[in-house]
Amino acid sequence: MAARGIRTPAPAPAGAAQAPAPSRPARPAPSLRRFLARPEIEGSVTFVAFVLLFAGYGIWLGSSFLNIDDRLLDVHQNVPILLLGLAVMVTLVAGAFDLSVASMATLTTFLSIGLASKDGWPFGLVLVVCLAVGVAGGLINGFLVERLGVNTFIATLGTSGLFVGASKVYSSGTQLSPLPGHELPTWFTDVGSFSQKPPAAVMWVAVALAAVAAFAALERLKPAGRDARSWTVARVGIVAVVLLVLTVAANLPKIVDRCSYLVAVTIIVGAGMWILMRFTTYGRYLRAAGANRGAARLAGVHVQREVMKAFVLGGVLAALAGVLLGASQGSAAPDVAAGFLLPAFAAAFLSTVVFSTGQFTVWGTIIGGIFVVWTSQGLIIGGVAPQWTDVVNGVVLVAAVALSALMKRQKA
Amino acid sequence: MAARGIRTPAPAPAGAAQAPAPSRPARPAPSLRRFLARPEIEGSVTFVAFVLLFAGYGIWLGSSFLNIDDRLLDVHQNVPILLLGLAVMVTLVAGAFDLSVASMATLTTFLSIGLASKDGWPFGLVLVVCLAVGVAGGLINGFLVERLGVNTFIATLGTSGLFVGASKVYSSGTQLSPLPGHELPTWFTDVGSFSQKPPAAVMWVAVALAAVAAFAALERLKPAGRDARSWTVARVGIVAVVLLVLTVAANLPKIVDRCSYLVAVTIIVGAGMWILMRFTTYGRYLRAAGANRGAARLAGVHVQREVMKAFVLGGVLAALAGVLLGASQGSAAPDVAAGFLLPAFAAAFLSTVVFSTGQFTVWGTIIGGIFVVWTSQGLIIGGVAPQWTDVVNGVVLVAAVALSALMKRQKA
Amino acid sequence: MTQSIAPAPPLNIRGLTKTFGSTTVLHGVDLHIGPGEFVGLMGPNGAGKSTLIKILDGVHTASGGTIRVGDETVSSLGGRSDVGFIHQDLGLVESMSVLDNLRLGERPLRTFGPLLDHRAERAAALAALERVGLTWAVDELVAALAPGEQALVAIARAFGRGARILFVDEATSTLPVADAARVIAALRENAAQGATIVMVTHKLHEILDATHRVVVLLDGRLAADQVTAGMDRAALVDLLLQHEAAKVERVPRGADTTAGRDGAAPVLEISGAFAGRAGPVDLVLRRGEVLGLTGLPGSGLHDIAFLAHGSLRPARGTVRRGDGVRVAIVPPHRETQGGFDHLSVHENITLSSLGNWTTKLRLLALGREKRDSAEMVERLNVQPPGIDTPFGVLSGGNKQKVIFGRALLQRPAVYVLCEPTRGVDVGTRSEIYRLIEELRDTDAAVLVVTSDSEDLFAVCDAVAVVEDGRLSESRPIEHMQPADLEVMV
Amino acid sequence: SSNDSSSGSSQAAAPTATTGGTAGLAAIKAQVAKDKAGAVTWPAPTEAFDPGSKKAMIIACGFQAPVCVEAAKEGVKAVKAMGWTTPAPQDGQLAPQTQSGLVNKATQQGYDAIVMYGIDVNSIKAAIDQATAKGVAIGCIVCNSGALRGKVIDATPDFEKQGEQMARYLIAKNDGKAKVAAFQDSAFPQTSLRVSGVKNVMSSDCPACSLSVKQESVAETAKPGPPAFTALLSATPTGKLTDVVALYDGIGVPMATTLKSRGRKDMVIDGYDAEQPVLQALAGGTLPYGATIGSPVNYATWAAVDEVGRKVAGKPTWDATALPTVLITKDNASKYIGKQFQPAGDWQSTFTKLWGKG
Ligand SMILES: Nc1ncnc2c1ncn2[C@@H]1O[C@H](COP(=O)(O)OP(=O)(O)OP(=O)(O)O)[C@@H](O)[C@H]1O
Ligand SMILES: Nc1ncnc2c1ncn2[C@@H]1O[C@H](COP(=O)(O)OP(=O)(O)OP(=O)(O)O)[C@@H](O)[C@H]1O
Ligand SMILES: [Mg+2]
Ligand SMILES: [Mg+2]
Repeated sequence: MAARGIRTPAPAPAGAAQAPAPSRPARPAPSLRRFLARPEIEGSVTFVAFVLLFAGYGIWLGSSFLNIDDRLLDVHQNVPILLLGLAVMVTLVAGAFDLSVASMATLTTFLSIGLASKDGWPFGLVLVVCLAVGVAGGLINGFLVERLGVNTFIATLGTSGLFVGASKVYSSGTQLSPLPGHELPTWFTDVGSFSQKPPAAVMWVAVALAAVAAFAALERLKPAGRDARSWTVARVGIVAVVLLVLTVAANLPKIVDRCSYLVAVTIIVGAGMWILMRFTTYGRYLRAAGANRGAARLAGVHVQREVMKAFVLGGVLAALAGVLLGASQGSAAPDVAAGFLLPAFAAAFLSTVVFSTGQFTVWGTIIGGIFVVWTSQGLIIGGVAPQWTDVVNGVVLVAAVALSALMKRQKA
Repeated sequence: MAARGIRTPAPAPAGAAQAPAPSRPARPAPSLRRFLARPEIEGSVTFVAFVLLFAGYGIWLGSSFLNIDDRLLDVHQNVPILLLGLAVMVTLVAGAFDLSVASMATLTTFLSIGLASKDGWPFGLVLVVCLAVGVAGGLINGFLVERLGVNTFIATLGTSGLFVGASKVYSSGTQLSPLPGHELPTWFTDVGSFSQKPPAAVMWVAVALAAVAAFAALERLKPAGRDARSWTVARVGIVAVVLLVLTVAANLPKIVDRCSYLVAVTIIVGAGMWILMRFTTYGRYLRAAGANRGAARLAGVHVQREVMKAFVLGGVLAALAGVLLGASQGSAAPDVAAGFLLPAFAAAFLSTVVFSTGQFTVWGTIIGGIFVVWTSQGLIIGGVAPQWTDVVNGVVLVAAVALSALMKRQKA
Repeated sequence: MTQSIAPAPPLNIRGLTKTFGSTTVLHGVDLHIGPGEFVGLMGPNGAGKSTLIKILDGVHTASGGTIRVGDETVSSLGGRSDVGFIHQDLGLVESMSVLDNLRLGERPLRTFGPLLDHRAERAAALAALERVGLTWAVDELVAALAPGEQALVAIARAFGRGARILFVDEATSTLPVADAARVIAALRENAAQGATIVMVTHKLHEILDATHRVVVLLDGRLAADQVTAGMDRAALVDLLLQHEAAKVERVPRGADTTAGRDGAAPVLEISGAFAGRAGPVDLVLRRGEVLGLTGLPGSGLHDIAFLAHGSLRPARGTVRRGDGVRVAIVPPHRETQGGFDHLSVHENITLSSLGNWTTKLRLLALGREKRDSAEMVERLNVQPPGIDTPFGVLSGGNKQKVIFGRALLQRPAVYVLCEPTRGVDVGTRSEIYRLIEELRDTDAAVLVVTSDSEDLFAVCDAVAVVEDGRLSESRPIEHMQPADLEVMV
Repeated sequence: SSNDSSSGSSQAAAPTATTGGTAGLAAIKAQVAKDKAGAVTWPAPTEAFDPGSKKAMIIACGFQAPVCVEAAKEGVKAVKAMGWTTPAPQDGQLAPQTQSGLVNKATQQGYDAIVMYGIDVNSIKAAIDQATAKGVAIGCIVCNSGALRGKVIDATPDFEKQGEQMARYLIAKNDGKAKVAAFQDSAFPQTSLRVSGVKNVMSSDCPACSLSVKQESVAETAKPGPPAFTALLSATPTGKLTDVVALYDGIGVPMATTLKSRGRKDMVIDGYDAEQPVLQALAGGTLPYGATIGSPVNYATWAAVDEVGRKVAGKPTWDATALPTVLITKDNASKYIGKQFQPAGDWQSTFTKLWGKG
């Protein structure tokens, strides 16, 4: 039974009651049609819709939109939102949600700036303290929700006030910027700066890993008739062609060259999360707990413990987002991350339609978050009057997602 | 299986799978203990906790907190939030949710001010147009979510952008205040003013109806042993005593005397919603659809239609909230209601623990919303530094709710 | 399927008591189960069977009594690798693959660090699935499997973990005959290899076919404990009904029923309809007729039921209902499609017929509504009888009664009853048969969609079989023998 | 009231030798009349220079706030008048994250200058540091750049002086017996500067006055009331206050609405920034509003553009950090409806001539 809403986002509510199962094709259909009907392909309609939108922007705005540096800068600046999206996603996968992540990020922004400059702590220690604060926050949330059974909304709204309040108490309600003589360590501000780039080798390793991962992921798409060996060869071919196209059409080497530390951190965190979700028992337990709590319990999953861990992981990711926000801002303004909450949730929910059919995914969250930013950025570059951007953004978001919903209905 | 989160808020996640239930006494227990174990009584722990908090405030702050005019002013000013809470509650009951209500309120705030002053329309027409806009917004949401099957979060986030964008397009992005010579009709600003009071008779009718409703509601609390006739007498007694206590201790006549139009509107809307939810087939259908969509469909409930109606009702309530906001502000600032979204959701979710055990209720939403306001208001009056109010508010909210969760665990 | 199972330790339950609030559900149950025994656990709805098993699993904590495995005293058997549990809802996560489900809660097989070894996991899963003959399904989503296959996955999972004692709570009640037979066969096979099995069921033949011993619970007390060998159906029924008034018997029907109903006007006509997996479907239902539909899982049997009810629209063809004809349904999967756990029994039972209690002001007359639901609850003997009880706490069979009551309150012209006796006790079963007879007498048309052949013979005038979505001609029940159906199904 | 001390300081300071007592009151009243009339001397540059053809980005605090939009539009005019190019103004969305992103973008895209309006540069320090390190000239209109002043060229009134103007008005209006509560939000330095201006004058010039300082967080001001003000009302018996000074007019209006709605006639609201609804309310007497302080935003905008032009051209800059402001009450409000406080005559051409574009 497909439930909607925050809990399980599989969209088709109407058919839910009477159509229990995706039917396996009984008679052999033409291989291509069969391929197109696969959920992986169906799940990419929204992705394709966005790509077409950006192509449209490209035609309209030319190089002022299709500009690697500018678009990477957009990504760079939105890294805290993307990480918050991941923080939100973890708890959503577990069937809960967490409204306190943005406040946690605000808190660690203050802590990282304050401890490093005002209190002059060495930076490693600051980082450890911030992440520990993230762990503590996650434990509080997990304890309230899982052990005490407090309504998730109230609990995380309450702790959200607690965290943001703590940041204000720490700074006496003012903004914090390093005083002269108490500058932040340069490597910290460098990490937050777009002009400082990590060694290209790091990024190339990431590309190589992505290629390998894509190769591995493609295994699932094996056409039924194909034998394993020939599909392996085909997969190598596909990955190579994609890399080639990216290199020629999108100037992959330049992209790799221009990635900032924050972007690299996002990719690394994303990869870690992806591995956690797909290749460890924890990811499996979490998905089971989110999909059917009772069944997971009966199957021997320690649901409470796993969901608490999800809150902790969310807290740590939010704390990291806050530290990176501090690094890129160089100072902390009151409630600085408050505005990131809805975009972070939007990114996580977009992941259920970008690259997926109803599941929350790591890469979908990151890419969904980036797409939202680019969509509105294109409007701004195009000089659309500011009062119209909200309207257009809303329509684009809904339309891109409605497409995939329509696709699904068509099939049903 | 109790799902948590936005979909079904039954709070006890841990026990949910195995211990669903309040049990009925098989062997006669002492009448009082049995009475206290009833869910209605159990559900009021949070309520009592808040009342004790306010009593504490009263001791601490004396008449600067325990002041009918000032506390009614708080309620008066938060009427838009309370109505948004009801708007949110309707869709939550139906198992969905609606993030666009605050934007809808912003839109109708602009429309009501703009159409009445800038465009000089007669006021009845303005009101009708605003409510029609609410209907239209609800229909869009309902269509996207129910007919197209777009993920609820994305759909209502998108329309939220659409509505707030429309308000900006209408006002070219600036604030709207009536220009000299195009003043708002006085009866409109009077409605929004705290110093204008509706005829006391209206309020006394409301009190009388409340007494009757309380009398009716008390029937459910009938102790098992009691026969119907004697319980009727007892109910009359209870209501009379409560009225007497209210009159003596809380100066009921003064409260009634000082209620503003907005407060009266809230009471009337609340009563209407309560009747709708409890005494009509629609309320029953909506709760069934929210509790188990598939089962409701098979039981003959037109789930899509009923949930769409919930979105429409939510839209209308949000539109009304916006108009009243306009009346009390006398002007419209960009995104004026944006900050009301979380408090509205908090009020709705509080209703699952105030006066209730896991169900969203109308009066719980209104009272929960008021309690939240009073809680922070007391802190501010007490001169708690603003950076501490967030912390204390968060702790109070969580603690009050955790109490009722704890109570429930204790029993299980 | 040749692995043999190391003999299980004996299981000793003494004085097991359970109270919920002030309700006592189990009153000091004593039970000894030896290694390699196959025990059937029976008893009316709400007797406490599921509660007993949930205590053993650690879902509930006993209020009193001891549980001993071998020489060890334990508070529950949950979490032990040598004990497996399969509950009424199988405990599978439908949106995950069979492989994922088999690995849930297992010691992880890893390559390095925390990374999982997919090859090893697959191999282990295949080994477990082999025991129940389901190796082909390893990568399928559980949701895509037939219910019987899902039960087999649950069994495979239990034994795959090295279970030597297995508790099965009504795993077959939702299964069609053939699937149920597969599950019973798999269980019997494992018992033969040394596993201890305790199975809750309401199906008499399963007890007679498979078990060594039958234990009967009545009102939370042990009422009987006998060896099955040599027992026949009648003896078992006697055992079950020793405290009950009702007797299962075919309600005798006048010979003229057939003649009468052919003349009546059709209230429901389906012609050339396709929907879901069903089609083409041609079917005519008249007043005063009880038509049985049966078929294999995946045959589209229930799709036809939904088609007749109107909750599924035909992709092609037509479904015609007579003027003002209302159709009520008892859905096949009561746990998911039936009721509303957090709403009260009263709200559950009246939901479909709220129009009956609407006043001129379009408000509900709550008093009248409650009185009528209390009456229905009493008539169906729902236990416990309080109409403000949340639906979720009812035992499986009592939930079924409430859902049945909801259909009755609608007073429709057509009843679509899917698996009407699934999971109900023997006494209630005959009560339900009596009710269906009554419906026929009040000139309603009844479509009984069932995989239980007893339903067909007990109440149906005619039976049609669904095969691959196609509906056969209906044949009068008088002309059929159980063997006929077994051939068809 | 007894609770004041916990959130602020309540004081009635000793008179100073020069302007204390009733003799001082007359002097203050005279000064108030001047404050209402508007300044006579305007700081202005005198050296001509060649701005060349460069490009500048204009970043407004946030398009939610109408003043930000207006200032941004004026900025475009000024930049174009200087012969530079500029794209459409950028929306800072009142969010430091967005604002620093825009500064980074300008830096990255090789802009020569950035002109900002109403942005707290200290909350986007990293972006400012990077931009100035790359040689981008940054001007800020109506800002107090605090520790970053110098890196950022401010063209602004002096916030503390605004507070002093307000204090003199309050003393004069209440005949030396002003009982004032003033709000500040430590997160926004200009609000604290205004309050300290009020405090300075009151403690030196008005022995019989009282001032209590109240903390309020700007984020909270979006809530109905706003809560800090309704709490103040609750805790203040009738007659204990004559005036409440809001953080700025944007919050003053809802406060005045609440006051009116509550039916309290014992006090009025005062504010800063001369926003249109306040001017209308003052002129029409529709709200219990006392006074507001108007700033020459347009003039400051042209000054900021001129200064970044000089900086880019390598010329010395001038001091525009204490531009004059005007006290606006019901007497002179209608004069400013739809107009700004600014020098008389065609002052724009003074600038364009210096830029060689006259
Ligand atoms: N959590 C609970 N709280 C209160 N009562 C409960 C709870 N769980 C079960 N009960 C009650 O305990 C009794 C026994 O239920 P149980 O599920 O064990 O019956 P059962 O023998 O399995 O019946 P069935 O054959 O219908 O499945 C029922 O009356 C039920 O309402
Ligand atoms: N073509 C198919 N491919 C794979 N699985 C199928 C197919 N057809 C049916 N099934 C499986 O068979 C099961 C039963 O299908 P269907 O609902 O039509 O049968 P039913 O007789 O109505 O039984 P029930 O409703 O109890 O499942 C479904 O769960 C479905 O997953
Ligand atoms: Mg049971
Ligand atoms: Mg079916």
